[in-house]
Amino acid sequence: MNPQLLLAIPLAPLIAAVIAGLFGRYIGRVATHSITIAGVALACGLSLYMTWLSYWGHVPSFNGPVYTWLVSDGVHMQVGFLIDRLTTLMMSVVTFVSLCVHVYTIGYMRDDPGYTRFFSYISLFTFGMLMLVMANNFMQLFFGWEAVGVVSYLLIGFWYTRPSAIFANLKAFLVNRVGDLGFIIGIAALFSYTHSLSYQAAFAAAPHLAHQTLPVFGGVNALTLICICLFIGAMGKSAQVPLHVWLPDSMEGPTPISALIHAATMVTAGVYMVARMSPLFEYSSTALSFVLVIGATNALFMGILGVINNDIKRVIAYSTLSQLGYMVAALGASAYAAGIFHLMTHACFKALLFLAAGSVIIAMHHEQDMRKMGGLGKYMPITAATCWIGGLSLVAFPFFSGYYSKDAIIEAVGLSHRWGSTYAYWCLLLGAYVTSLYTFRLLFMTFHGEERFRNVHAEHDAHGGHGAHEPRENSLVVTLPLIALAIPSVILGYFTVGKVLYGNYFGRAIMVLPQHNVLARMARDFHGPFELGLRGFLSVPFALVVAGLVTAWLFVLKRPQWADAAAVKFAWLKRILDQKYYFDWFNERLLAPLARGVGFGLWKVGDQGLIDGALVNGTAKSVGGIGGVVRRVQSGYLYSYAFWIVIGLAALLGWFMLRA
Amino acid sequence: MITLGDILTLSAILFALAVAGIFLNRKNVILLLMCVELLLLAANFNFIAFSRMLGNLTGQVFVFFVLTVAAAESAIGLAILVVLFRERRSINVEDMNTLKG
Amino acid sequence: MHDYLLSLLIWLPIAAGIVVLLLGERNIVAGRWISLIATLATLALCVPLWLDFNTHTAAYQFVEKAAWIPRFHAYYALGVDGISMPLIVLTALMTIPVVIAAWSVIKARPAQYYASFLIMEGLMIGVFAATDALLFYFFWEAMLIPMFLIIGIWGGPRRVYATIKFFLYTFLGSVFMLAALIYMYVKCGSYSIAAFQALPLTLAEQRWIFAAFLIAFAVKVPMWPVHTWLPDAHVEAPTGGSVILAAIMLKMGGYGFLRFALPIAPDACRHLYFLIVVLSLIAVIYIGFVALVQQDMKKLIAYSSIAHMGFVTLGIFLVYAILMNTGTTHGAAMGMDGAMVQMVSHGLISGALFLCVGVLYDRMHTRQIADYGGVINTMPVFAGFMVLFALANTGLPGTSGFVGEFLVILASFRANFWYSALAALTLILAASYTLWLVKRVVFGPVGNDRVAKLTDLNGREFVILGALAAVVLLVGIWPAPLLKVMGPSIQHLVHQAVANKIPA
Amino acid sequence: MLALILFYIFATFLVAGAFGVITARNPVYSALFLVFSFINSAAIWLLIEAEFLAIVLVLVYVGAVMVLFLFVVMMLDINLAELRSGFTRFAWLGWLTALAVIAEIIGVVWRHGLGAIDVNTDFASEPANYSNTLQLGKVLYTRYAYPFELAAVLLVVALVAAIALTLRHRPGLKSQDASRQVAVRARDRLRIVKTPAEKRP
Amino acid sequence: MSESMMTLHSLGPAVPEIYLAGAICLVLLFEAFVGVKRPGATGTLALLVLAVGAGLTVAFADVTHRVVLFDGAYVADPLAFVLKLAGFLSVAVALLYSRAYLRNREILKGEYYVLALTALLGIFVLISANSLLTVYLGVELLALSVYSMVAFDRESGVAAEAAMKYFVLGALASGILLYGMSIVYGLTGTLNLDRIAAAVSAPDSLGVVLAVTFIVVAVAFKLGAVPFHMWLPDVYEGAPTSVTLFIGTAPKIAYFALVLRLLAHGLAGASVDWTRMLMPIAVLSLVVGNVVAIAQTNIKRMLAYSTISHVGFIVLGFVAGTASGYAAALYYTLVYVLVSLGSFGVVLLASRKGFEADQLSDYKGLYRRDPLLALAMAMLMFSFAGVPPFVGFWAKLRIIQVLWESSHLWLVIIAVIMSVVGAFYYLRVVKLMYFDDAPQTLPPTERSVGVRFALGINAAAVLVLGVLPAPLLDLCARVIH
Repeated sequence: MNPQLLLAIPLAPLIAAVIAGLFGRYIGRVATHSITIAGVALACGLSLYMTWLSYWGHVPSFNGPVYTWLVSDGVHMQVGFLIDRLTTLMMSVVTFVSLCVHVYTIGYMRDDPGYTRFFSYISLFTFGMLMLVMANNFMQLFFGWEAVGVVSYLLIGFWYTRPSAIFANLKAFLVNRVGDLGFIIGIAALFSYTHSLSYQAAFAAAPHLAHQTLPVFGGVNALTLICICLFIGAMGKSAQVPLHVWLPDSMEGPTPISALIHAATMVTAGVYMVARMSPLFEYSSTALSFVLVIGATNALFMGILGVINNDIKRVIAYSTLSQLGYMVAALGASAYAAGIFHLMTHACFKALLFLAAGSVIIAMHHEQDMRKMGGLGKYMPITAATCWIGGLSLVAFPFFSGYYSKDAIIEAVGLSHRWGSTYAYWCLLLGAYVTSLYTFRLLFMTFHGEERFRNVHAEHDAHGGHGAHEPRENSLVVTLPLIALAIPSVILGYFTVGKVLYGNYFGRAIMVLPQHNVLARMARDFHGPFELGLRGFLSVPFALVVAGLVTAWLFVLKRPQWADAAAVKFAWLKRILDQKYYFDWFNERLLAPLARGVGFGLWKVGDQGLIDGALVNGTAKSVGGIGGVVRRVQSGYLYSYAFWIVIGLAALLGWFMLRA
Repeated sequence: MITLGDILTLSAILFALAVAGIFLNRKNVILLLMCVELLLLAANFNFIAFSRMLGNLTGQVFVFFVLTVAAAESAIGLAILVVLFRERRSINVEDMNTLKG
Repeated sequence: MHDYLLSLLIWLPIAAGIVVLLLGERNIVAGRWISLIATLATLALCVPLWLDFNTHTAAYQFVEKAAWIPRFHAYYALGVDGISMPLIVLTALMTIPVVIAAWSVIKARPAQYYASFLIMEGLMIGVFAATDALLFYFFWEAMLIPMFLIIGIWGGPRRVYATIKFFLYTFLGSVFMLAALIYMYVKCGSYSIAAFQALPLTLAEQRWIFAAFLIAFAVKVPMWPVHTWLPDAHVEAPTGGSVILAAIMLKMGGYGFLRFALPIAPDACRHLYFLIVVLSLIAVIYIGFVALVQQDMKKLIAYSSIAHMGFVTLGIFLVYAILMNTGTTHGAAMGMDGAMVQMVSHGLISGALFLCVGVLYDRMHTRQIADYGGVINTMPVFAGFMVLFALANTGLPGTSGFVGEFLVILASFRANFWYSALAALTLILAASYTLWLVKRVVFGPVGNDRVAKLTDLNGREFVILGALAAVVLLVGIWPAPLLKVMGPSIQHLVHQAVANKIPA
Repeated sequence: MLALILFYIFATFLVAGAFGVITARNPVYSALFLVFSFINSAAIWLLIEAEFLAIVLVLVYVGAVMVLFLFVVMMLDINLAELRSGFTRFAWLGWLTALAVIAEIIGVVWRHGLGAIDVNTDFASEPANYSNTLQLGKVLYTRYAYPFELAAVLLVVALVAAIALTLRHRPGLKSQDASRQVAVRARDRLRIVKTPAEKRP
Repeated sequence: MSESMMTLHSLGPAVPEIYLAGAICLVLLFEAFVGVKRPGATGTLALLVLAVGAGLTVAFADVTHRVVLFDGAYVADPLAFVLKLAGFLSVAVALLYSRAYLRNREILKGEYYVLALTALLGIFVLISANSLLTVYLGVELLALSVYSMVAFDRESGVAAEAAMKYFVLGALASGILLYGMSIVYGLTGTLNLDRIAAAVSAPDSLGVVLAVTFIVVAVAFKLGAVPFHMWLPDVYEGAPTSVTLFIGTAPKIAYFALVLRLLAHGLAGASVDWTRMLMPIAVLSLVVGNVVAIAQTNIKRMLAYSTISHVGFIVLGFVAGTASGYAAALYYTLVYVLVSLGSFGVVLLASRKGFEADQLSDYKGLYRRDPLLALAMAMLMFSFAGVPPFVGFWAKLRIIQVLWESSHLWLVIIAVIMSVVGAFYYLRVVKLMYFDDAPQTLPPTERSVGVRFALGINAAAVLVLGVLPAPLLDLCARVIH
């Protein structure tokens, strides 16, 4: 493969971003979005081309350096690319969704003064994400990891005058940093054994590391420690409990980036990373169990929170948390391919859902509360249709993309014999019901039923006085991406499941030990996508989906008062859910004040009191004080002066006579 | 006969008395000048005694010069005393404590 | 020219400073331009220094030697190796923004202000270039005087307390070092640093010498618990003073450890490394927490400096920890590399941050965080720079701040899991205090009327911040040349650091 | 033996005199005690055959210095009543220190014998025709010419200093000018007036 | 008796003293006939005398080896040559600085100059003393002249008080010195220091210890070392500033010579004893001097305590008891004299008629009133503090070096800590001058060009000798064997 071509993929968005960022003000909006879209389109085209090639098996994997970042102590740290099927897949997903979002943004951000800045950021993000997925070493992985984190930080706080936005972006960055702490320790640990940052060296050392013991916590398995540390990084980025708290808040950012970053790409970086590290994780069942339990917990419990939320974006955000839980659980069950496959489908339908939600939000004049919507389907047919497609894909309705990936995960976890897999299986199963519940609730509340927005507009009239108008469908730049994403949301699973999931598509990019290979067992039962789709109608998860649909229909459309009654009856539960399991409460009311208190105490007591007060100024004061006392010996009286002389004489004499 | 030790003892007593006179006196500056004379006398005793014992004249010559110096010293001391008295109308040792600390 | 390159680097700014001083306040326009030209020329002189530097040897280069005090075998001996050369370039680089930043801001006695910085620049380069311990000490101490005056004359309301504290603190540290240097001179009859490094010393002697060096360099770095002069000095110093303090002066502590403590008293270092490691980790964590609650922007950055310098000392002394843990020195050079890069990078970043605070201070005359808010609304370009440098301060990959921390954390794991775990806490702490600062100052709605009236960067400010941003990014993206320059010297230093100097 | 007895007598007087100097409340008494001490010293010096110095001591001190002292005491109109009070409550400490110094010196002299010298040796008498004065005179202007000159400068210093410090030209002061007195001529002062004799009545 | 056979030619090395004695008479006469009518003329003559004296010294007294004259009572050697030149120079500078001050206080009298010259003669006698007798006469000549100078301002009560204290205590010290000398004489039978050096070799003899103790106490008193220092602050504060300047400078040279000739040369055999005695004295001086100086508000008094601390350093050089140590002490002394000249010179120049600039607060904002004066003072203060690039640094360096050479770890530590304590009050002066605002009421400083020029050179010398210390260091090491 031509390395220059490879280099063009990340550089095109980077250059576009730099141009947009530095000169956006001067070259104007059209030029800015043209350049950035061109950059991303180029990257997307090349990525898809390479995916096409690799899909048909023509491309050998590429692994080589671009330049030497630094050499220290004989260790060459290089910036380089590793291109294999996993990478090309990820690149395609990233650039494709990014391209859609770029186009969509033209419409969504039309009236925003930060238009060019936004394009610069998302192009920069695309660059960072590409660097992340294309990395062939941990340094570059970490670079991409942090780069996307920073752009996410900037984008969440895009509307910087909103206090909630700048609170959310700080929170996102800090929580991610907690994960990064683990991540970097994991990298350091790995490095300390392999003296190299390259994936190759790490993978080669994995079997050996599995027998090493690290003298920490009374001796732990080195590889387990490394894997758990790396996974902590993934927990931060992929918003796994308890580091998930930032993701719902990140909805403060503009909707396109919710689609791009907080649904389709960045948050899945953790999943990608674990899959990429499969040669390591495979040798540590403990770590995989950890991954499994965390993922499953996320899948269920974060989904539940989606049920009670009324903010359209937050519901989707909790859905994302839940779906990320599915992916992670798949990884924990050694079904890496399933995780990645779900990542891919999820990227399409979740981006679609977000963009659709964004479309709704535009139509609602930046109103996000679903309680103020309803019946919009009539006015926004394309949005409604695509949103339904996304929703069905999300709930894993058979033949939709989501079905192929999500059911595979549930099945894989069910087949796994890993510690914690039973718990995980039940979580995921219940998660299917919950998913269905909140998804249909969202669809019903938004597009069907009473047209509650009219009340809102009435209020507006009362206040603002401008005429009532009905929401209407958005322009082509908005709907086109919706359509573009809706297509794969429907068909992508059907056409690729055989190859990607059961066809050992990833080859050596993902390594699974034979004894863990649940997908291989499932592959034996695989007889083509159509058969698989039909089988779906008979499966337990499908029953749960239908149950969820019915529940949602009942509570939203048929008997809305039931919802209020349930809220009263299960007040304690609602309270817990309203408080999001008290994670935020713990962080904001306990942890942050504690940190500030510690800082304040160390500053006032340690620095100012002890070191400065007692030691530094204390010494100065006491020297001055001694001086003040000693000077009183100098009484001014001649006889005392003479007396001191004689005392000195007598003392010297006495001292020497006693010595003799 | 008179021994060297006798004289040295005598001079030691004189020396100590002179010194004690300086720091025991709290009132009179003139007395301090007199004590200085006693002090020099004590040293002179030593010189003469050693000179005689060693049989060389050097010590006595030294005493000769000491006497000269002592005279000059008294003159200057008294002159300072006069200046002091003119300014302060007092030669009280305890009044001389504006400079201290 | 190469024969006198280092001398030129030292004396050119000093001479320019004297000229500016003599021209006086009345000819300040000429004085300003002379200052700028002199600093630029000094940086220009660094170009051949960098380009013609042989990166394959640990030996001193651009060596100069002339008799100074023949009777005591003290020489005017200059030379650079991979450790000192980058720091000289950093010094030459960071003085330029100081001069430009003062352009129209310093109203009181500007000629003296420029002269102080020019003279100090020469002295600081002298510190790094000296290969004779006495000459080193000469520059080292002489440097205090201009800084004392800078803080005292152009400083804030509590400048007198701050500057006297600064002077006495550092003076206390230095005199012990002087005593140690003289002791070694008495032992070996020469003030050459190389001779000191070759001098066999018993463990007891080494302990004493190490203690003396520790006091001197720990104060300068500064390490916990002798750091309290720094926040005061920074807060009260004028912008330029803060920049130079943070960017260059703190580096001298680290440089001292590398040049003196390790090669001269390696056995003592080996026995006492744990102390340094603990102090460094305390600096990273304790100071991180303290920085979190600061109300004053400069104080916050000052505390952040202390925390970052904790990485420097940690990286330097990792060699012994690694030796203890693994029995080899494999990975030790990486710690030192990290420490060096961290020094350079911190010089750039903290200098830039202080310049940013200076930009705000010049407009609003307050450094209290609470007085700001939403600066981005009125100063978008400035906000961009501020955010960039803040992110660099948090060790973001792609900026220079990442490189050093990354290397040190990598190396520290070889020594001990806990070292790296605790050190890596800086990822969270640095991000917390820096970005919280950014949140309160830069983001948000316009805080008050005065913020609403702010004007964005002018051309001069833009140029200096832009140039620094470029360097910060360049070092972050491609640090290889820097590491290449240091490589052989660091390797050599590792050998020296683990050598046994106790006479048989 | 006689000499020894005399020595003890004079020594006792001397110490008593010295004690008197420092304890007397009236400075005039102190000065007289000092004179007494000097005379006793001179006697002791005679006993150990340092005749010239003994005479010089009496001449210089008793004759000149002490007179100067008394002169100043009298001249400065000192309020004697103010000077009456004696030592303070820390006097015992002073005495103790003085005793310690004596004890230390005497300890060295007697117990350790000043090193190489035997302090118990007595003074050998000089031959009968020995002239202490002559011998001193011989060396004073030859071997000790340099110190002698210095002593002269010293006296000049005393002279200059005394004048510079104490001489005052007070404008309102009526003082004698000796040179003018000497230079006066009878003609200027004495006018002979011729008066015509009166006739006897 | 070949030594006493003298010809005019052989008196060459003694020219400074002979010349000075004659010049004193000349100045006296000049004052009597001319000076009375033209105040200040005598001062000019005195400066001329000093200049000519320096020239004659260079011409005649520059000996390459040790020459002994006057029956062994007088020694001329390179050290003496250097010290005498320094004496001429420092007295000349001191008199130059004092002029305006004396005129403002109406004590610009010829006697002042005569006394200064006799003091200088005393200094020379001490420098060249090779016998206990000449030592004693030198001490007295110097002391008596200085006592009178302190009391010279007859209108000043404090000056008289200071003079009286100085006189009584000085006489006490002379008595103690004399007592010690008498015992030395008794033990060795000679006054000649060369012969004493040959005779005193048993360090543990208690007789020697007795003598040494007395001499050490007297010497410590003269230097102003703790606890025999108490006269010093009072005298520095009470004396007219011009006299403070005088006694703060040239006599230190003489007292250095005193210690060197008497202890280091004459009593070299007992160096074990006296070094041990000097040790606590030095330490106490360092501590008391520096610590008490912090508490002062009067700059003259502060500089007095600073002097005490510097004396501590000088004594530390002697504690080492080696030639290198003496050379270090010599260097320190010369540097101290140079810096003292300048700093008291600034005090003199800042004083005006009716205004003694002797309070520290009088220096507030001096920078604004007189930048050059402030700059000079700052340089001098930094030099006192021992901060490079000023010459004071090298002085401290040399002392620490000789302490290491004689393995005095704890003395090094104390010296080092105390120099930091000392830096504080020197910095305070700089702080007052540069960082504080000037009160409006202070009068302008002395603007006489010549004096300012001299002060400028003085301050510049502090810097130049600091940057290029080799010549002076070398000289000091060379003249002491």
